[in-house]
Amino acid sequence: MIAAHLPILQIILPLLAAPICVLIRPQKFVWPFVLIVSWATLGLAAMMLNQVLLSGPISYALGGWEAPWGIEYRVDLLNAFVILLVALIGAVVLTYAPESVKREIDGDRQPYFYAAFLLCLTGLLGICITGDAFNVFVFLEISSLSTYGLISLGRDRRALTAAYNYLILGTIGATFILIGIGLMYMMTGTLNMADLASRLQGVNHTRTIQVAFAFLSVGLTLKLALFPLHIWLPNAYTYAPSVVTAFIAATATKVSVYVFLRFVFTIFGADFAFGTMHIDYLLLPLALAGIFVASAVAIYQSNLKRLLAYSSVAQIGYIMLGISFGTITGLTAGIVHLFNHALMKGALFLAVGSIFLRINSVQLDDLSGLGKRLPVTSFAFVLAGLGLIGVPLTVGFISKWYLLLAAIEAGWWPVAVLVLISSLMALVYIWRFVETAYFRPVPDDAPPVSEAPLLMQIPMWLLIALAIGLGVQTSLTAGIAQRAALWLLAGAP
Amino acid sequence: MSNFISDISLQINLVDIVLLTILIVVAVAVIRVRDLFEAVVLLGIFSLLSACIFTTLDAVDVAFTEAAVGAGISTVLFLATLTLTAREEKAQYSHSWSGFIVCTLTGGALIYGTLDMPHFGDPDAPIHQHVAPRYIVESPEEIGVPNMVTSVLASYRGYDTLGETTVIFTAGLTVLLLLRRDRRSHNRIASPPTAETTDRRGSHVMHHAMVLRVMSKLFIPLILLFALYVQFHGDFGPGGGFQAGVIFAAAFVLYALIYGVEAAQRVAPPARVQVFVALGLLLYIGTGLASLFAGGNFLEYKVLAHEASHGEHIGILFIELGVGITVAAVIINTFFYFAGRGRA
Amino acid sequence: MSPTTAIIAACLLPLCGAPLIALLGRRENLRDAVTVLIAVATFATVCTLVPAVTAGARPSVHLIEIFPNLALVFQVEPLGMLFALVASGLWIATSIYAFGYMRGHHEENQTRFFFFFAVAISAALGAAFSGNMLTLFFCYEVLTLSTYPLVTHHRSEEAKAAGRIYMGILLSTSIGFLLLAMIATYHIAGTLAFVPGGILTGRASEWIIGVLLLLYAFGTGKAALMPFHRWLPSAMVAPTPVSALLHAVAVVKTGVFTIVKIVVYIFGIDLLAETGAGTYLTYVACITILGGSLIAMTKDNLKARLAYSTISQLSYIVLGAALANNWGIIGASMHIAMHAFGKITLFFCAGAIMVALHKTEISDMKGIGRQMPFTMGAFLIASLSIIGLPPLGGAWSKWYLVLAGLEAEHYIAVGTLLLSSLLNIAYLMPVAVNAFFYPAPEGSHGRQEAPLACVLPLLFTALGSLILFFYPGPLLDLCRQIGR
Amino acid sequence: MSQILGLYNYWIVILLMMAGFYNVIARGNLIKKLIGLNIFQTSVFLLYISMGKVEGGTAPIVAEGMATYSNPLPHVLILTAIVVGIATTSVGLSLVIRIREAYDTIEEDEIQQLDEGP
Repeated sequence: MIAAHLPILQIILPLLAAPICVLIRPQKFVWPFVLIVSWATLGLAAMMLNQVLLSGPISYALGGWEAPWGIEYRVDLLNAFVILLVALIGAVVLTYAPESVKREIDGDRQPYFYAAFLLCLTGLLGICITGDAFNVFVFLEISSLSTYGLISLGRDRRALTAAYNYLILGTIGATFILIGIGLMYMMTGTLNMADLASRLQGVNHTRTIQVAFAFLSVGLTLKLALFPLHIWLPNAYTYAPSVVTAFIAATATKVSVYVFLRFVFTIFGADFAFGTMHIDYLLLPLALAGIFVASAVAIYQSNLKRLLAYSSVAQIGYIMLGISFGTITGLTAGIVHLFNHALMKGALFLAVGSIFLRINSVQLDDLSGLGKRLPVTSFAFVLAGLGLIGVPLTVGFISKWYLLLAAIEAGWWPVAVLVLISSLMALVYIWRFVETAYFRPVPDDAPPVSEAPLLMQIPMWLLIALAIGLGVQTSLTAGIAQRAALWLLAGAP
Repeated sequence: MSNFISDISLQINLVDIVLLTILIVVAVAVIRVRDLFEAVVLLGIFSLLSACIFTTLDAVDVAFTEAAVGAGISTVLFLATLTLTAREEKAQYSHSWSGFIVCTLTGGALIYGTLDMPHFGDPDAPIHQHVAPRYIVESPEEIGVPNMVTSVLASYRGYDTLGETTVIFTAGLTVLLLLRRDRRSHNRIASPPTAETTDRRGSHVMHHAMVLRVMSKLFIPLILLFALYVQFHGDFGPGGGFQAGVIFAAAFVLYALIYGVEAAQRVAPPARVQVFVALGLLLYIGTGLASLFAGGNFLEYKVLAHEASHGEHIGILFIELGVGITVAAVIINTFFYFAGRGRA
Repeated sequence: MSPTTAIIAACLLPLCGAPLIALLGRRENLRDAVTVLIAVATFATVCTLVPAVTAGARPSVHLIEIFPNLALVFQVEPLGMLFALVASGLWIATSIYAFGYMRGHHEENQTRFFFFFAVAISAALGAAFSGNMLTLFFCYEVLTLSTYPLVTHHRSEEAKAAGRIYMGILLSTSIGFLLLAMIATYHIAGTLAFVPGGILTGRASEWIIGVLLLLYAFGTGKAALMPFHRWLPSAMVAPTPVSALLHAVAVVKTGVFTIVKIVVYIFGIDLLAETGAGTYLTYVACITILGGSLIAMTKDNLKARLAYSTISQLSYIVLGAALANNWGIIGASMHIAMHAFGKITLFFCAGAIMVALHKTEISDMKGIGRQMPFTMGAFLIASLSIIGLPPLGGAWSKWYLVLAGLEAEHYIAVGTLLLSSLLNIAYLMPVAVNAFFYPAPEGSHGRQEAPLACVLPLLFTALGSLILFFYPGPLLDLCRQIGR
Repeated sequence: MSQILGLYNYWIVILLMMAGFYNVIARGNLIKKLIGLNIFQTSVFLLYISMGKVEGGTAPIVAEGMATYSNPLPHVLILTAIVVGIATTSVGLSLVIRIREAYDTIEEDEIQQLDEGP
């Protein structure tokens, strides 16, 4: 039964667990329960990816109503891959969570926190798995609403304004998406993605569909924080609780990128997006501008979380740059970096969480001599940071390789050079941490601290191990990404 | 052109034009007024007018919901927020040119997009040719429910509705995360109401409003009854779990407004309400899982009974109940948190 | 031991030894013993490969495929064999020297030092055995990263600044140029394998080959071609054993090794000779040779002078490669070994002087030959080898390089080589001469040599220079096979 | 002419949308922004419902003697969207309450000053 209903169990498991969290008494059992659920979700995701690899795309008709009339789940290589990523980060972050949560969130709110976390996870998974355009919107809102709540739990009052601004911009984005879906529906009469894709062929010369495309693109770029629509992101990442930042930074924008890919390539088709709408004319400069502006801003940040947040904006630029080439290699680069960046950023933010747990600050000025005070965590941060720079033998290198190859294949030499220059900017901002941690003396009045507990170390190092291991064993990431890219460009859903 | 401008449609068009014009006036007024209270009331009016338009456009279920939510719940929440924050928008009024340009561009793009749209009301539009015909033609047979909106909502796209219920649950949870007092200060709120705490909410005025108190005692049971009617009659007329939940909650909100939040909380203790928040959603998922165990797909109600349409009835009954429970509980809870939060 | 196991073992021994060294951190003697043991074992392993390679075998190991048609591959060929022998052999000497130096100089964090040292050697060996450009690039970068903690060992402001320059130049050139060149090559040729005769023949226009060579040459920042040489002098803030091994052997030699390797196996010397695409590189090399020497003359700090001398000498090798004929390749590869022995001796001596007399400036070193006769004797020998005078090893490599210049009819290169020898005399000889021909400084009391652990290795390496003159045969055999 | 008669409904709806949108992006009062957001969303609902209307049709509830029904699918979608809207509003309002407690103001520029200040 599990095999046949794999797609729905993937979503229902965390969804079912969320209300149960609220009911569990005594509350100390909530976390173990959530933990089991999250790892089971990961297991399902792995099974599903395996099934897709073995026997091709899976379709699941919800309510037993076949596709254009009912809602369909459609799992192909691309979304199985993204689902695995989201489930993996979810499980890892939840394993890491309890100490950090105890520190940053009031005791009696914790069960609700975990419930909201699970809802966020459900929302993200739901977005990825569905084959129905409107269903995307519904699950987008589930993840967004829970994210607003999770962000607002930060200790700093600025967490509240960050959450509010995200709510306003996120809702504008979602409403734009709603308008886009509405216009598409209007011209085709269907909401099913595959059905949309085939029916749009006949009407995609119409101005209505062009506008629908524009609105969807704008709405999604807002959600995925492409420069200059990234303004909600830095504050949200900076002031959210550590665990939330780690989870959201690694997954939320990535899922939006996935939706973007799905809409642009599967539904509208590359010919329409690139041939008619010339989306690359807009995407490429914006991605490059985002990479440079955000990297430059990151260099001057004094708050480590903020620094990483701007770095995220830059990294999203890389992903979108790859996509903007519209070639197989370019898409491979985008998809592979989507996965790789999630691993690295997840690890980095988990390290930051451990630092905050012990030092109670993430201001660079307070981290002098951290290499001596928290050697293991500092080293972890540096390792993950190297990945961000794109040093060989890390996943970052794999992404950069494909991106450069794509640029050169497309004949965009100057772009390749710009990408390389920008990775040096990453070197600068990561090195600010290195020099603070290893070259500044430990302040005299600094109290002795011990490393974060093992339960936090293990998940962090797991991500780092993946960020290095998958930089060598690339068939899992780049191999799948390449196949997914081929499918996307072939236009077949 | 003469095809579809008949006398009747012209009449509807006229009603339409008038309503839409008023809507524009209201929308512009909302932008212009400085007093937030006025703005909120205008927003309520906007919702109510939209509900009217929905009715003229045959969307009775939507109209019902918009009236209950937009004009009702949303206004109550806005007003509750106003009492906790500030009533006036800041004095200086500055026109934002950048905002104006963005809006003009966005609006311009949309209008450009309308140029190739099928005309309003055109029965040949693609939207009426594909997918929907099955709902209209076959759903009364397949599902056995006259209200096609209910069929689509609860069965064909029942999964969207599960998502919708989850959204409600998420919102309830998020409000709780945001507005719940941590334990130390929580005790202060939960302490037995003294004269002072009751007075602060302004509810003492209501103590003397004898007429209201008596009338409400009369009305509240009726409202509850109506909620149950809407809940179970959704298959046949407009309405369903969501609307019923809102109305059910409205009874409690009314009670709280007149007798004070503390009194309402004695009737519906927040901890208990929270349990119902979760239970509603669990009921919905449970129904889906039941069909899974009965050998169908998730939410495939057909398998719940020997006869397909009977199964559909059972399934829809349970999921609507789930929706109703969660909606009512979330709204009651949300109201408690909004109203129970004193000025810090 | 089969050749393939030997390859893996040679690369992994130091790498696996590193954690062991870290674990034994508190027990200094044991730690140091283990370090030497690993060094010896590594050298022995490398040596087992020599017969097969000399006989013409090219053992290789295919590891994991990282990109389509591009795997991590290790393959031993003569040039890599030569470099591996030099690097692993001199590691033994350096380890022993380092114990004397680090203890004599009371350095802190010695365990960390030895740990990263071992990692760096591992990376250097990996680079030597690389079977394609990607593998080489990986090892190249690991080497950069693992030597960063060594360069900045003192954690001072000065070390931090030096570290910035070090990382800044090495990473930015390698990521900015080398990676770009690699990806472009991969795009053009569909592979990055090292193939005798090159992989680009007939696939790219002359113009593109010129640009690629430019990117490769300047991308290999470790070769310290001007204007990307700044990292080398600034890295001299590191403890002397680091300067000695890494900046006379492992790091800089990885740089020039990479260039020779690229010239021979990516472009192919025939392609370069035919197209003349490498001509401008000879000029860059000439300028660096002369520029490095001229700057060296102005430096009073001994290590700084040696650093600029290194910059100049490295370009001999680049020049040999750029001349693109067989003599050039033989001269270049021999110079890798010859210069390594000479320069490491000079650095050892500089360190020994620092440990024994706490002197760093050349002007303070008058007459110290009486206090440190062995050290300064070795210094003299090494200087002569660097200058290229018989009967020392340096004479051979310079001889082949001049031959290459003549064959290519590149008389500017020949002139540069000769002029540079004169400059070498001008900046190296005064140190030795002043040491011996001035009376001992006042207040000195007789012999004041550095600890035995310092003196022995430097005598050994000086002797090495001498031996290499008389028995260049095996070396020459290896060099002749390069590119075949 | 037919164009105008056939599309005026959408145009007015778009005007409404933009009025709401302007309110969201141009105003500094946090509550006012939410009000704008509500208007924006409600107008989008109008767009959806408009497209579901069939000339001469009736509400999609089976009734004797009726043959033409308006399209029920947009209604279902919008029911969901309304719920999403109120959910967003309630979360937004709770945030406003908390912001007011933390900053003692709900004006965007004043909050910005407080954050940038000491």
